[in-house]
Amino acid sequence: MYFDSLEALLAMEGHGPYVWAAYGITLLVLALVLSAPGRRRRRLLREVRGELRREAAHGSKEAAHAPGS
Amino acid sequence: MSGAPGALTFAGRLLRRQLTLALRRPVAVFNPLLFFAMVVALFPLGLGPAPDRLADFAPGILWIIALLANLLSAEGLFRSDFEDGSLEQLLLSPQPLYLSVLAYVLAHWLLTGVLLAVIAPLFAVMLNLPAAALPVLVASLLLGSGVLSFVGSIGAALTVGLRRGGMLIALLVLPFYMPVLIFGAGAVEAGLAGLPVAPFLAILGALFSLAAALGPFAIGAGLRISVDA
Amino acid sequence: MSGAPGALTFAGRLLRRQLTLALRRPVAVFNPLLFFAMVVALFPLGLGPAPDRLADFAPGILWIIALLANLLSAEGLFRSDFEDGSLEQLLLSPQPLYLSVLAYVLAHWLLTGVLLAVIAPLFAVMLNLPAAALPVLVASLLLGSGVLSFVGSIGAALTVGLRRGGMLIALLVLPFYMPVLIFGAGAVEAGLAGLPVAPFLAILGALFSLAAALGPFAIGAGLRISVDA
Amino acid sequence: MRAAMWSFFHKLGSPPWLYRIAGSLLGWLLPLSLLALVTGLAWGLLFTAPDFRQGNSYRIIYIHVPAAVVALAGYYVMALAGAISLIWKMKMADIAMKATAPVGAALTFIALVTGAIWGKPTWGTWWVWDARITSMLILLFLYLGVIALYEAYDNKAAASRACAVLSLVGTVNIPIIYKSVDWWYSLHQPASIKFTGGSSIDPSMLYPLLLSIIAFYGLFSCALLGNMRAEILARETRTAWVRRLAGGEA
Amino acid sequence: MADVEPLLSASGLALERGGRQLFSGLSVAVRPGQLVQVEGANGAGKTSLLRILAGLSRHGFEGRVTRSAPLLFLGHHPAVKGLLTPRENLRWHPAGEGSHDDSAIEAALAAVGLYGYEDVPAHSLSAGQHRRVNLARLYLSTSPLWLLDEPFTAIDRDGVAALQALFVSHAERGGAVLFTSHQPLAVSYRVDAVVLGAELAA
Amino acid sequence: MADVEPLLSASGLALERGGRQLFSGLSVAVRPGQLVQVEGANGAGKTSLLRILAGLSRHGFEGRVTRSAPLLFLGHHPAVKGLLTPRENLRWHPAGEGSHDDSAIEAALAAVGLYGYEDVPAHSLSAGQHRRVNLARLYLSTSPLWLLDEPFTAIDRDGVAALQALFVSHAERGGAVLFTSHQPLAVSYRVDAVVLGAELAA
Ligand code: HEM
Ligand SMILES: Nc1ncnc2c1ncn2[C@@H]1O[C@H](COP(=O)(O)OP(=O)(O)OP(=O)(O)O)[C@@H](O)[C@H]1O
Ligand SMILES: Nc1ncnc2c1ncn2[C@@H]1O[C@H](COP(=O)(O)OP(=O)(O)OP(=O)(O)O)[C@@H](O)[C@H]1O
Ligand SMILES: [Mg+2]
Ligand SMILES: [Mg+2]
Repeated sequence: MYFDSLEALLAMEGHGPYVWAAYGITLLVLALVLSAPGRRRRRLLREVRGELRREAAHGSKEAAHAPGS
Repeated sequence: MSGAPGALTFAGRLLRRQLTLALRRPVAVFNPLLFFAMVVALFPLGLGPAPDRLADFAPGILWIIALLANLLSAEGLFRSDFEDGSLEQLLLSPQPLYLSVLAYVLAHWLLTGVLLAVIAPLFAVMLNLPAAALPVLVASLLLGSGVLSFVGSIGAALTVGLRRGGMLIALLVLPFYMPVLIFGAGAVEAGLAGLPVAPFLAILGALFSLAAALGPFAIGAGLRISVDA
Repeated sequence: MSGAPGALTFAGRLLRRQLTLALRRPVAVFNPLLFFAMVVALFPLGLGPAPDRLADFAPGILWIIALLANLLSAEGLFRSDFEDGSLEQLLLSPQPLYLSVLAYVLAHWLLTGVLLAVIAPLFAVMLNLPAAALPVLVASLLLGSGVLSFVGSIGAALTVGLRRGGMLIALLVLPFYMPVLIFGAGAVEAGLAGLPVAPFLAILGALFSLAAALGPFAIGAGLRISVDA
Repeated sequence: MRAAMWSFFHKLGSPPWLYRIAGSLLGWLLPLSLLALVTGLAWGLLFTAPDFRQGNSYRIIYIHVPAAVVALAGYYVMALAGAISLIWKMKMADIAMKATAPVGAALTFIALVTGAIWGKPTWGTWWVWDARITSMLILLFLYLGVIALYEAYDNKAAASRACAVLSLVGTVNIPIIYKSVDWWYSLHQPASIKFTGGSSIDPSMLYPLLLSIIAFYGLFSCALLGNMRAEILARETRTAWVRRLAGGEA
Repeated sequence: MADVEPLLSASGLALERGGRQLFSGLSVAVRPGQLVQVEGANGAGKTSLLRILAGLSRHGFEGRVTRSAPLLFLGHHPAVKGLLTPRENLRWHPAGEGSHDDSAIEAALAAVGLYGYEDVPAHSLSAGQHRRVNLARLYLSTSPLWLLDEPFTAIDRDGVAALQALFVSHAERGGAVLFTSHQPLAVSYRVDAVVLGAELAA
Repeated sequence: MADVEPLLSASGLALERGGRQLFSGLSVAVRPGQLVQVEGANGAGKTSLLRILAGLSRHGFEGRVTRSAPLLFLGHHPAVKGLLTPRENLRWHPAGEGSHDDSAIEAALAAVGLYGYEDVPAHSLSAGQHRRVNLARLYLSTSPLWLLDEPFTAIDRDGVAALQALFVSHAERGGAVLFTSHQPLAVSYRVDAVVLGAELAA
């Protein structure tokens, strides 16, 4: 460990705000990029499930006739 | 059957229509911003990257880009409406043309001038413009681009019926854009030099009021001429 | 019934068609020039009129304007043909698409690049560029604008089917314009500084050959995609 | 042997298979990459000595440089996928291309933002038009151009073909852009600023940096696989296997 | 019927275009309850006449036009934006005429056979569906006077029949329709004709 | 006739658009001497089918299309430039098909009733005249196979009759015409029909 204390680590001799901001933004963007596909996948599956439920409820006749968006 | 909408309601609907047409896709909001960013990047590539030189030119560069962006988008303001018959419908409408035209211009201003003014500070920093000049830059762009939108719309209205109007609007309109450019870039330079900027902004404000009061009449007349040609 | 024309004859006819369409209105020829002139006039207004400063930046400024003029006119290269069905006809034609596309690009180059190159010296003088640099300016604009026309046409082909193409083509194409800007403005600067300009022109020439060899394929592919979208 | 290879290619064209394989790949690649990232960053942040010239701000290097390196590689991945999809009409290549663009753009963005933050304490300015930085900015434009083009098309099959053409044009152009920007900068480089001195990096800094680069490659691949999985689902919502999947994964 | 005040009347109309006299001394009066078909070969001047009557052309012709009622005009161009959905096209229609109610718009779209297409972008509609969006304005209209330039273009047989029935019911409610078409109306209602270009043929 | 080699044949065509199955399992064969009318309500998929058969749509549908003869295609859009004259429009037509001879062009323009309009800019023509410029290409064509999307749009009665006569004479010379139209042909020649959307109605 290079730093003696937590304060020293946070301050980094005055460069702390820059370093931590850079790391913060990076981790945030990485988290967004990594989580986006999962979120999209779950949303898609939810939509398909909803469609399945609708079809089960109404039968598939209407679905065939309704033009999609 | 409920009757026709009131004049203000109708103008509001036209505004929504114009904004929706422009922003139908989410990426459409970012495209103008990216366009500005790229054109900003052209200047260091063409003029050289020296920071002090760029900072010197930043007010002029940003203002010239704003002006070009305005000009280019003004050109198409009425074109598709002319071609698909929407413009005839607007002119036949029982609603007051002044307000309708105002809605068109307002949409144009929001989508070019205001947007550019809001993100201009980012590009200003990339061109090394000192932070002290940023508020003046934003204020002058906001006011000035309003004037540009009105003037540009007059040009668009007069040229929309011409099959090869393309750059003709530039000829009509650029002479009128020049005062705005001079006062706009002048305001920022004054801000940079620590001189008072209020007179510049006051002049821009006066131009803006004048354009808003008289512009729509000229635009309306131009549209009538174009549709009847 | 005499049969269909030969491939070269046909490409020649397309070229005449494009040129005639552009020149049908006399003002259309002068418009890009006037646009160029007016934008040149904007720079002293925006940047301040000190002659030595302007001369320093003249190569960059002229090249940036040429680039923007090219971009703007490229946008509409295939648009009206797409909208009125001419493009489908072109794609269904038994004639080789490579040559047809070449005719379009050539027409565009003649009407923007070549024209601008020819009159650029006038504006260069207005910006106090020393006379010694004028031949390089013209040569670099001639070659470079050819590359721009090819690259711009690729962007136009890919976006012509999009209802809101407006700024998108700029996003696609400007990054590819940048090397041309760098070498073009660089050539003129080298000329100003008395350095050899042949390497720059050679690079621009190489880019031009590359663009002419590969560009039409990309343009053709883009057009097929746009018509089939 | 040939039969095995053929069946591999055949499977590569099968969406449910790819969906499953990508899922199980992710299952071990993601933890490993995250571990590498945490180790590399912690090492760099906590255990290395500061640079003698820049002090502690140099610690940004452990995210700045990996992001830049991977972002650049990403463009070639995208263009390669585009070429494959255009020439061999392989659906999966098409999906890979579409999946790469946002990840590459995000990494480019990270490189630029961390660089800007680094520049303030180091050079006293957020931004300079240095060759590397300018090229990276152009790379961001290239990525965003592909994304914007894709989004602008309604017909997503056509969108993929258009993006493939664009990224191919881009591959021809990227070397030209880089050379030209390098040359431009060396022509104009102001005498007062010198950034590109071949900084010889101390091994104590190099190891965490290498680890971090590996981690970024890993995370890039994870995001890519994840995006591909989502895209496969989006394109196959009407098929039986997706419906079964949706029913099962309640 | 001639004693009812006309919604639109024009007299002494004369127009020359491209060196050809399209019509001269033409008088038109449209009264409530009337269906008027403007006929004539291609290039006879039908569209030119309609634009004069609508007030879109104000110069370059002779004669007087008097209009005493609000007007709905549908020209050759459908004024439908491809980027907007049919619903938005009607809600934000620049003519600012007629009802802009959402439920009324839905009913009008259903009446022109676009049920289920309310919210797809209009550019993904077929040619006929595209024109039907425009025709839906007839169901929303509050104007007694309709001027329609080739309303049946690109419309299929059922659509044409429905439209003709709408004309009749509009006329029966005291409205009036002046329209151009190359095909005769198949309705059991009196249709007056204005024939252009007859002098030329004679 | 079924033993003659078809100029165009397609089998197993299936197309889905906007979530609707427009057609499936559709087979079409066009042989020399045939007139084929594609029928169907607005939005049934006629235009989509024609674009697939012409080769303009190459993706997004199922089935195979084989064409063994040069083709002339006229779509919804007339491909006529307003800034050019009718003569120039034909001489420099981007399809590069058929005769581009000046005397042949004059004859073709006369045949579609545009005698005297050869040298006025096309934007000053009426809607029907504008479309007639495009139809003049039929008189210049050297292709045996014609695919025409609503060729009668905006054309007056005499014009439609002349066009139908042209179809018959083209078929009699060994050509073939596949066209869409909402109105039945009034000719004494066998017209085959391809009806779209029937399955849906059933
Ligand atoms: C806003 C933009 C950027 C700024 C302000 C910035 C700033 C910096 C600074 C201050 C350093 C330390 C230099 C030194 O050691 O003296 C650095 C290093 C580095 N930067 Fe950036 N950077 C930016 C963008 C980029 C980009 C886009 C790339 C990638 C192409 C990049 C690649 C590197 C590399 C590889 C190093 C470390 C190796 C070296 O020092 O040569 N930077 N950057
Ligand atoms: N770009 C598109 N995206 C989605 N759906 C489309 C697109 N183009 C057409 N469609 C849909 O395909 C269907 C068929 O359209 P098509 O133009 O082939 O019909 P058509 O039979 O020619 O009709 P019309 O008689 O009105 O010309 C329509 O329901 C339409 O909504
Ligand atoms: N802008 C113009 N300049 C010169 N002449 C014109 C112009 N517009 C139309 N014309 C001429 O006026 C005549 C009438 O045109 P108009 O559009 O009124 O005919 P129309 O009866 O509507 O024909 P169609 O049935 O083809 O629609 C045509 O001969 C046309 O050439
Ligand atoms: Mg007409
Ligand atoms: Mg159709």
